[in-house]
Amino acid sequence: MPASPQTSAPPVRFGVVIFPGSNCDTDAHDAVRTFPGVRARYLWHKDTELDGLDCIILPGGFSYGDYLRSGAIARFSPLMDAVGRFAGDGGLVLGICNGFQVLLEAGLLPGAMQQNQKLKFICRLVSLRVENDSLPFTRAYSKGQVIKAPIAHHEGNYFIDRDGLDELEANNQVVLRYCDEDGEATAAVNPNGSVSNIAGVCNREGNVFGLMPHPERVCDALVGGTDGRGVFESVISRVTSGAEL
Amino acid sequence: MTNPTEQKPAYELLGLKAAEYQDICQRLNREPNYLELAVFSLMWSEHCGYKHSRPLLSRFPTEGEAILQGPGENAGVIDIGGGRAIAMKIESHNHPSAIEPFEGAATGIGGIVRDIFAMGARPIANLDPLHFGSLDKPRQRYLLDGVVEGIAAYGNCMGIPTVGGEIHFEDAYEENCLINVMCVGMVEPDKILKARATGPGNLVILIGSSTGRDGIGGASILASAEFDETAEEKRPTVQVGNPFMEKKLLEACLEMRDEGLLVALQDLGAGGLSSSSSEMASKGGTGIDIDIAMIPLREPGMEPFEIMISESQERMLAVVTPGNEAAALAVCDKWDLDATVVGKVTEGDRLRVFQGGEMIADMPVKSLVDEAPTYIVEPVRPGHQVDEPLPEDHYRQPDDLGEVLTTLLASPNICSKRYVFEQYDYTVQTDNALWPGGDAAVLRIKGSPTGVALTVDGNGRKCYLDPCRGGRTVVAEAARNLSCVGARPVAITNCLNFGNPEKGPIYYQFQQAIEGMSEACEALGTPVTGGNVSFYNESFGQAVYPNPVVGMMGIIEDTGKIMTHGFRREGDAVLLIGGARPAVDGSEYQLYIHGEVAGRIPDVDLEKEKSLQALVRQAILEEKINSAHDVSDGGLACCIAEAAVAGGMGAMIDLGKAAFAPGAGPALRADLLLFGEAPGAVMVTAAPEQVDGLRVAAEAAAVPLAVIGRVGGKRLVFSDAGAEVINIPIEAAAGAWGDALEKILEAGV
Amino acid sequence: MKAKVYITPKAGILDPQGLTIERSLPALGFEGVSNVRVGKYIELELPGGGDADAGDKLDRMCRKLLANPIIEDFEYELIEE
Amino acid sequence: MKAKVYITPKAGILDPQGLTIERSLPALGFEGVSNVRVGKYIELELPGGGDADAGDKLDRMCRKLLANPIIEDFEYELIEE
Ligand SMILES: Nc1ncnc2c1ncn2[C@@H]1O[C@H](COP(=O)(O)OP(=O)(O)O)[C@@H](O)[C@H]1O
Ligand SMILES: [Mg+2]
Repeated sequence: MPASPQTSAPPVRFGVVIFPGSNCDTDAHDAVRTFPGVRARYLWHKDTELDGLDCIILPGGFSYGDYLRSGAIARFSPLMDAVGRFAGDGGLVLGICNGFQVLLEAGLLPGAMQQNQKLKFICRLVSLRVENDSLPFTRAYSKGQVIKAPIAHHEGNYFIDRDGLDELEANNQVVLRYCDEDGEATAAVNPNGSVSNIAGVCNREGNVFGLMPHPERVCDALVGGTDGRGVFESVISRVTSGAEL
Repeated sequence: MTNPTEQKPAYELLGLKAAEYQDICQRLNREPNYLELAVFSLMWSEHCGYKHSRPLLSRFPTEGEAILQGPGENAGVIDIGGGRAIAMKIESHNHPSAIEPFEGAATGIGGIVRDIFAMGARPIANLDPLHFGSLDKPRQRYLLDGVVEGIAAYGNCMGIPTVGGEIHFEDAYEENCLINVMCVGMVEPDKILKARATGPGNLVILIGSSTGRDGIGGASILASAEFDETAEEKRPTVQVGNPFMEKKLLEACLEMRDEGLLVALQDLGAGGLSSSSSEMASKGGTGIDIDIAMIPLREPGMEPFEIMISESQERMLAVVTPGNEAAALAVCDKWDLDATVVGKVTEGDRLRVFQGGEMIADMPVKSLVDEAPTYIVEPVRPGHQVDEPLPEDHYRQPDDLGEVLTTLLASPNICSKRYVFEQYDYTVQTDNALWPGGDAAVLRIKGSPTGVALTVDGNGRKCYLDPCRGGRTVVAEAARNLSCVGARPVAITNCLNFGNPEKGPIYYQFQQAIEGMSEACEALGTPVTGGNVSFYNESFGQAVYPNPVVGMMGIIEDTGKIMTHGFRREGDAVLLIGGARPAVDGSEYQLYIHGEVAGRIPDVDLEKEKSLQALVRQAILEEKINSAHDVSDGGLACCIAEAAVAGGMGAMIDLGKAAFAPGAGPALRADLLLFGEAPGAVMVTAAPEQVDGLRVAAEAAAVPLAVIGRVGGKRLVFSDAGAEVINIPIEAAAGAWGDALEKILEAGV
Repeated sequence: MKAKVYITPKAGILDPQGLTIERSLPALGFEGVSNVRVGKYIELELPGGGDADAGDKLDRMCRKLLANPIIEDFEYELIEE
Repeated sequence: MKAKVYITPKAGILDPQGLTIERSLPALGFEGVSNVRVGKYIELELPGGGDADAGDKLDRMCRKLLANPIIEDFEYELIEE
């Protein structure tokens, strides 16, 4: 029963996590606050209190310097235990870039990340095809739609074995694929060597979503575009409408 | 056989002259012990003491109403209105990068970033002007890859966007690459921090990494006879950067600033603890006591002098009042940083070093910091420098000018630098409104219509041919780049990269470049807010080109009106505004096609330059033009080709209409019109109905303006005297320009 | 007690670092090198004493932190001093 | 012929990875671990035959490409099959 958000509607509450080394925390925080009716607060990696939050964002950056493997140390923080429980209870968890890597290391999403095939950091505006438009994070898009967002990572080469990939496909868990302007997911436009051009995946239940591109960096036409707004719009409308998955 | 160095006195091995040693003895009223001598030698080194540059640097104009902090602190600070200020500084890491490119460049970023947050500013952008030897040499490719990866690794991890820079390849830099890095930060004027250790009794806290034997004094100390037996194990180690540590250090320092816990803050850079503590005391008009027994060490058995001059990275020195140390240490602890009270501010003017209870050094702060001897060298004009430009028919005109154009577009100095800038995160912090590839970067300020435009420019080859004109040219070009995006140039920082200043010709170049830069800064109203000097960039007696690199900041009043360089509309008129008669001397065309660097570069007319830039900015503000691009390396043809490739549209250009220096001399040959270089020209495009208005404005400003062609089609066509001299599809230009660098680097391993 | 840990990319996993090294070797005059695999080598010091469960502890450390079992294998050695 | 190469940060050179891992271990329940140093472990296959200079070749390969001798030490092993 979709309902339009009223001025009296309770605010949608985002929590933005700060690990030592996070560096897109303010970007994510500022981006969600450009939407009306949103409250956002920062969560320190030692916090365990997530009450009242509707969506937790694990932002980009280099948690613990990305030493050992990206996300490997951050996933042990007290907060991540709480995030695991939050997700288990159906809470919305969005991992962007380093946040995606942390979710993989924590086992909240399937697969693992390797270094980009060319072993170099890549910062570039890429085209992405929306593969699943029924998630709490993608309802504002339509299936097959091509959106643009920047990537900025050294380890975004997503790996999952054959069986795992089949399972992802069968459950509609591949959410975004790198593609060309016309929506073709060709090898030529795969920036990092990801299996099957995968740029973002969700868990089986659809309430945990990780992606390498940065939607929070394309929420304003002045600095790169507005194609990322849909991710946050989707979350907001999902929360305010109270719709079940 | 005895080692001849064993006969030399310690001071000489530490790089001090006999007279300087006498001077030190006099200031101390006794002979210094080894620790004191090591500290003096470091503070009186060229790098810390500015022995050959200080007298000349005072020529720079440094005053301006927006300047909140000029040279003398860790970075300059400029008020940009709306309760905000910009801190900026540029520094070189040339020598370390030549030894270990990745770590050298990475720690260069680390160092300059610390200078910015030492001012209490949050870093918002990095820029990196780089100069290497020619890329056909495997070592140069190795250096480029290492340096770029090092900058990327450090800057990206810190979450600071690298928004600009420049990369230049030429044989003069083969033995000495120039790795300069600039950092820009934002701070509210009332939160600016200074490095003044005031208030005797206040505590000195060392924060961050433990202290190891990194970069200790270099070879001069190692050669000392006293250390011969253990020289191997004391070999200065390459400094390795830890950007994660620095990120925590940044956050902790800004948090302490916000909580009002800091009396003063200073980074540890060159000269380590010696330099940071004595500079803080000198600025505060106080003394400082340091207890080295309190300092966390990374290695066992470190000598006191090693601890005092270690250049271990990622360390800061903070001064707090005695009641505040617990709160300050708690902030550090929150960020999982080691922090230790290592000393206190004292009455008087001494830097005293203790080891537990015992005083092991006692030196006057002023002598260390402000009284390093200065030297003036007799300037000698270098033999290669000439007064006359080459005759305009000195080189034969190539038959196929289209091929010249594609060759130049694919040359490493002109081609797209995408291969490099895509390794840098330029979108983090979500303020970058003009991504790399244009004339300047523009950062919006959230919640305000204002934007900050940034550029770096250096042109060693032109300075080599004429350092004074070159100095003027480089400042004017930086300003022109800012004006082309619609920004008003406000202030500069600079990095002066030169050879050995003890040589007359190098000293001459240094002096002349400063003169030229100063004149341009005065004319254009962009005072110098600080900078860095890098001397001794030479090997086997061969110096790099004299290369002053300018980092300039400008203000855009309305980020809704940022101008870009790509063609935007079919049918637009192509206009050339300003400009002097283009010359082959010192151009990319001369070097790349004719294989020479010779002649004399044309001068900048600073008054005209000022009018030209005001005119362009006004046209942008009034929304009369659709694109603007500075005419620089590669001349008019490359300028137009870049605009065509960026916009995906061709153009038809009539070279005969180019109003370069009207009436001055006979008609120019097509190759010089196309590829010759002269400062002071901007190419803009505008709707045909805007042309008359622009013409009137140009006449009023006494700036030449000519309509030279029209945007449209899918080809680049240049004609001269009715005949086509170039006609190529824009894909040919795009193909040549687009991934030339990638091809060169991926071809050879 | 000293420990050495060897971490290698799992068989069947594409190793971008190994591949890049393999491709650049011929240009440096090293022909015919194959199967280059790049992993990690970690040295560390375990607290002395309870030797019995040192191996156990190290094993858990590898599984939980040092290696990612989805893409990596590991081996270790314990060295008595 | 198979080769194993062990690359470690030179003594005295800062090892930010090792440092960071060491500092975070206690929070993960591993107390008392010290001296963590992180390096690389490389396996490769050398072309068979000329055993005599295989070691030599590997040594040069390490110096030129696999390790960075300015900040890293290396050791290797050759394994006959
Ligand atoms: N080329 C220059 N132009 C103007 N000021 C300069 C220049 N070189 C150095 N300075 C000033 O001299 C002071 C000392 O510089 P430096 O020792 O490099 O500072 P730091 O140790 O903080 O990097 C600084 O305030 C710097 O801005
Ligand atoms: Mg400083």
